[in-house]
Amino acid sequence: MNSISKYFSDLFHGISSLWAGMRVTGKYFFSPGQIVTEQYPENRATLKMTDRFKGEIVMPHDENNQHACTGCGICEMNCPNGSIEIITDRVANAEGKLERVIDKHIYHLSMCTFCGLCIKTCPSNALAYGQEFEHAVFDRHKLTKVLNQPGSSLKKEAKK
Amino acid sequence: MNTDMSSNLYDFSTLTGSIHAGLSNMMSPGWVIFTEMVLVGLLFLTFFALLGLFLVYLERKVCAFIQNRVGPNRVGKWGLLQTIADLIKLLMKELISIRKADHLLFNLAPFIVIISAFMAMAALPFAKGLQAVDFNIGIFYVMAVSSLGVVGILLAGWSSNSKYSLIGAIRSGAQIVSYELSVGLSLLAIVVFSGTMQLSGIIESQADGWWIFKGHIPAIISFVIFLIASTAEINRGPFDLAEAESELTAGFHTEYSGIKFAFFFLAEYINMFIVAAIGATVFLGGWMPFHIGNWEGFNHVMNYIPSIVWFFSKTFFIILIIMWFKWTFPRLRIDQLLTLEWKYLLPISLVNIVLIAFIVLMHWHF
Amino acid sequence: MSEEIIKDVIVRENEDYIVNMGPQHPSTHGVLRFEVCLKGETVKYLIPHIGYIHRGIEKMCEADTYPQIIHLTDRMDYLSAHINNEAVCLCVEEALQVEVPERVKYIRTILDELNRLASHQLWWCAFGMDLGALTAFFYGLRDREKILDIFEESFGSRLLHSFNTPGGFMHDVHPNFQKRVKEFITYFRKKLPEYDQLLTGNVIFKERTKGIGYMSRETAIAYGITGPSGRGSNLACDIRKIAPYSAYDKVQFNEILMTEGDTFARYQVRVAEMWESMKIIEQLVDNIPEGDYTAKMKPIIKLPVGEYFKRVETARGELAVYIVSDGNKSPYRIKFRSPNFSNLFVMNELVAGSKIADLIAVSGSLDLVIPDIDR
Amino acid sequence: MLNKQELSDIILKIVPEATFPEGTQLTEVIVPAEKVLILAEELKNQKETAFDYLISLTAVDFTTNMTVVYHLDSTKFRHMIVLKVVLADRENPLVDSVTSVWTTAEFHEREVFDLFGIRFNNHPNMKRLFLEDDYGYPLRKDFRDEINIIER
Repeated sequence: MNSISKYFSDLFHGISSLWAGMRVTGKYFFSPGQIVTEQYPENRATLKMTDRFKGEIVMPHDENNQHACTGCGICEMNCPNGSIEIITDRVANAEGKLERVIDKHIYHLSMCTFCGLCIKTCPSNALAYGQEFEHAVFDRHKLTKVLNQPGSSLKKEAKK
Repeated sequence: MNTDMSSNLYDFSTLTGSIHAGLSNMMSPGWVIFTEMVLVGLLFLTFFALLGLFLVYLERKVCAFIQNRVGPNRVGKWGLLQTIADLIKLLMKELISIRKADHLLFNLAPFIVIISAFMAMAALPFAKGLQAVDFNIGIFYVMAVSSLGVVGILLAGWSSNSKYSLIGAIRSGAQIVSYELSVGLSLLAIVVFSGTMQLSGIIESQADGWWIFKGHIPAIISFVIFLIASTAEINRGPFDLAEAESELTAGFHTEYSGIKFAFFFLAEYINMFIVAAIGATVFLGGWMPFHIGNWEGFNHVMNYIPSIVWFFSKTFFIILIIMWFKWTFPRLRIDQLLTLEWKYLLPISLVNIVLIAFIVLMHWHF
Repeated sequence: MSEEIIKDVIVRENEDYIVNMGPQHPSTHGVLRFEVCLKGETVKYLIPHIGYIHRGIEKMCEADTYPQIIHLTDRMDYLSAHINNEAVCLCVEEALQVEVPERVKYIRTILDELNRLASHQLWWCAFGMDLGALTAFFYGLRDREKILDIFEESFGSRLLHSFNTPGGFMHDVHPNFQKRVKEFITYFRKKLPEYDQLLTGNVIFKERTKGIGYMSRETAIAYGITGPSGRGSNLACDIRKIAPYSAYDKVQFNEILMTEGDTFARYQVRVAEMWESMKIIEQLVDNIPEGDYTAKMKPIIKLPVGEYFKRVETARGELAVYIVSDGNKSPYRIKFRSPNFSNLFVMNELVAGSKIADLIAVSGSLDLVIPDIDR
Repeated sequence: MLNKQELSDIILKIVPEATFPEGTQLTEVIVPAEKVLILAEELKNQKETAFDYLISLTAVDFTTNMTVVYHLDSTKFRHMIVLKVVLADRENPLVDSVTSVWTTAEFHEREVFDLFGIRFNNHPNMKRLFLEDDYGYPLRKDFRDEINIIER
């Protein structure tokens, strides 16, 4: 007798537990609430990444096409993957003294792991994160970028 | 029997009768039968393809809503053309031939699966007077034919020369052999009630109320058993052990690609439709409108809804329930699956049959 | 036991039905291969094969400075990236005897627990998917997304945020951090009971997990099982209790212990740990002290000659960092004792004699992360 | 929970040759290679030590010697000890396997063999774990791989 009552109570508990699960899914079927799916290419216009988003590494330039990079090479030294290469040049300044200026700040996006050490260790705060994240290209050489814009120069106040 | 005028309002037999008369005028009786067979075949093929595509779309949308997603929404309005795009993609894909596979059986298996699904459709009454063949053993025929599909699944698993496929096929065999019993017994319950195996006869017997309401609790029990067992028979979640993508990658159709895979995929959904249609016909009155005893006014109003609408709304109701199962429950293990059948469903349905026979003998049903 | 395996490897009987599960299999959660010998549906024995994504992180670390190591540890157990980072930082800080600010300790603890929550959520949904409950997968991911959003706002990345650095953090957390964490906790307290309704109570789920993959306490100790998998076998192995680090000594929480030792017990431990994590976060989030986000560190970190050892509790068990320093700016030898490495090899013990479906359930309940095994 | 003095007393009773370096973070003991299995068994089985949990087993290449390092913990007392075995023969280092004491050692030892080439006596399955059979032993300090490793 006991085993028969156990048989039926098992059956009843089983069905009620199944019904509990079906209630949850049924609830979402009729009132899904917030749909979390991002409608990605359509919402491009409104999609705003947070300001700390690590999309890529950029060198901010001001309106006079000037940046803060002195070409000291600390970022190159700190990069664990060798994704930064710095080519410097020596140019005579106003007083006629030879001075180190940056020629090319080469950044290999394909090798970067976004550890953030270059940005943290930069003594003149010349680097920053960019919010751009659509980096897909057909040729990986396109992922090698030159961060300083052509014809740019060092900011005056950064030179101490 | 309710012989209200309005119940003949949407009778398809007038349409089919006039086609038959028109053809008879033009050609000899032999050719008439041949032409009608070709016509019906073409009609079913079209319906088959469209239905399969729509059911795939429906499943994707239903599961998306259950899972807080939007589902397909890129191709066409609300993604309606998504499955057509998928079909075109599957048609264009390469048919990979496997070394050391049994090529004849490998290529034959998808056809067996899809033909068995196709054949079962012949006996389904879609609306009043819209039924290809009205066998006097309609239920028996549908059950027999729809379980032929397992032969295709076994062949597919065995001939693929893949270990996952073989395990999937063996699972599927064990599963269908055992669940066939429960499906049969639960349908037998209504056969006992109505006294006929002819599908049209079963529908006619529900003119004053569906069996699920007329048959007291035993009818409801056999409806529930039918739902569970038929879900298992068509290899759908939570009984999708033959495919079990987290265990056997894709089970019996692991090695299939392109349109051959699409055949398996389509057959799964068509089988779901067939099972739901049988359930709707036997338990929920098929195309018979919702009638309550002798409430003449109410019954009259219900008769104005076309019979084909009744049939499809009931069928899709059952399909939605089956989908709801799939997207809620975890999968069973093979031994638990067999335990459920042999320890729970089979004894219950046997006792149920005895109860129903008793009810019928005492004339307790309405 | 292991001798039996070898015998089987060498003398394979003819009727042995060997199935290679993986390296590309939906349920091995990565490039892991199980060589499974079947007899019908029953598993006779199982041999795990690893090394498909062995990247030699320990070798790479020998050429890197200490701050540079941090971003490699992210990539071991990517689901508890922050805790891995913290392990190296704590080891370096202990070696240098640097006292980090209270603010750093509090935030580290909160982030640890958020990371643990996110990891357990992902485990929960993947476990549901292993057992065939696909809807569970999306519910878990939906809630995990909220944590990742908090991470993204503060650190700029969602999964591998190399946010820790020896001495503290790269930068301060976002001003919204406290508010958003509190919002998340109230949100998730409502959603977690749904998890129970959908899976925990479900009769099919219970049948699939109860009594499956039994691991005794002795087996757990012998195989070095740690984390929730060990606690499911009544092994008190929570490093947060044994050797509290960061702010764990300032909070009240329970170490969840289950005596059953089966798959369901491991499941229950993890679900209960989600509640405990929320409790810890709630105790800390309102009391984050103001202050510096990093201790004063030298620009080039050189560890004194010696050997240093530090254990932390990741979402999967005990992660130990063992650094041998020769006084240079990079470690002479660094060893990561990863929890999954030990947890993996108990698989054969747990599944021999059970069904294929149980194999999937057990490997899901151990919560394996393959990059952590291979390193 | 035993302190360093008590531990060293117990260990010296088992292995009189054991030495205890000073000024280490954890209690350390250096034993000769042939005594490690005996010591391991005793440390695990003695009631007052009960080191039943092997946290990690690893090795360090000190260029002059190979050192196998065992980190032990007790699930009962939660005291820790570091066991060290110095192997002077760098070319063919050999040490007794402790698999019979802690099952988890089987796989840690295979890892050490894979990365350092240290062989373990009586190990049930001394095969490489991650790497190919003909690959070198990468964590040895004299390992060079011109193709895959770029020196900075």
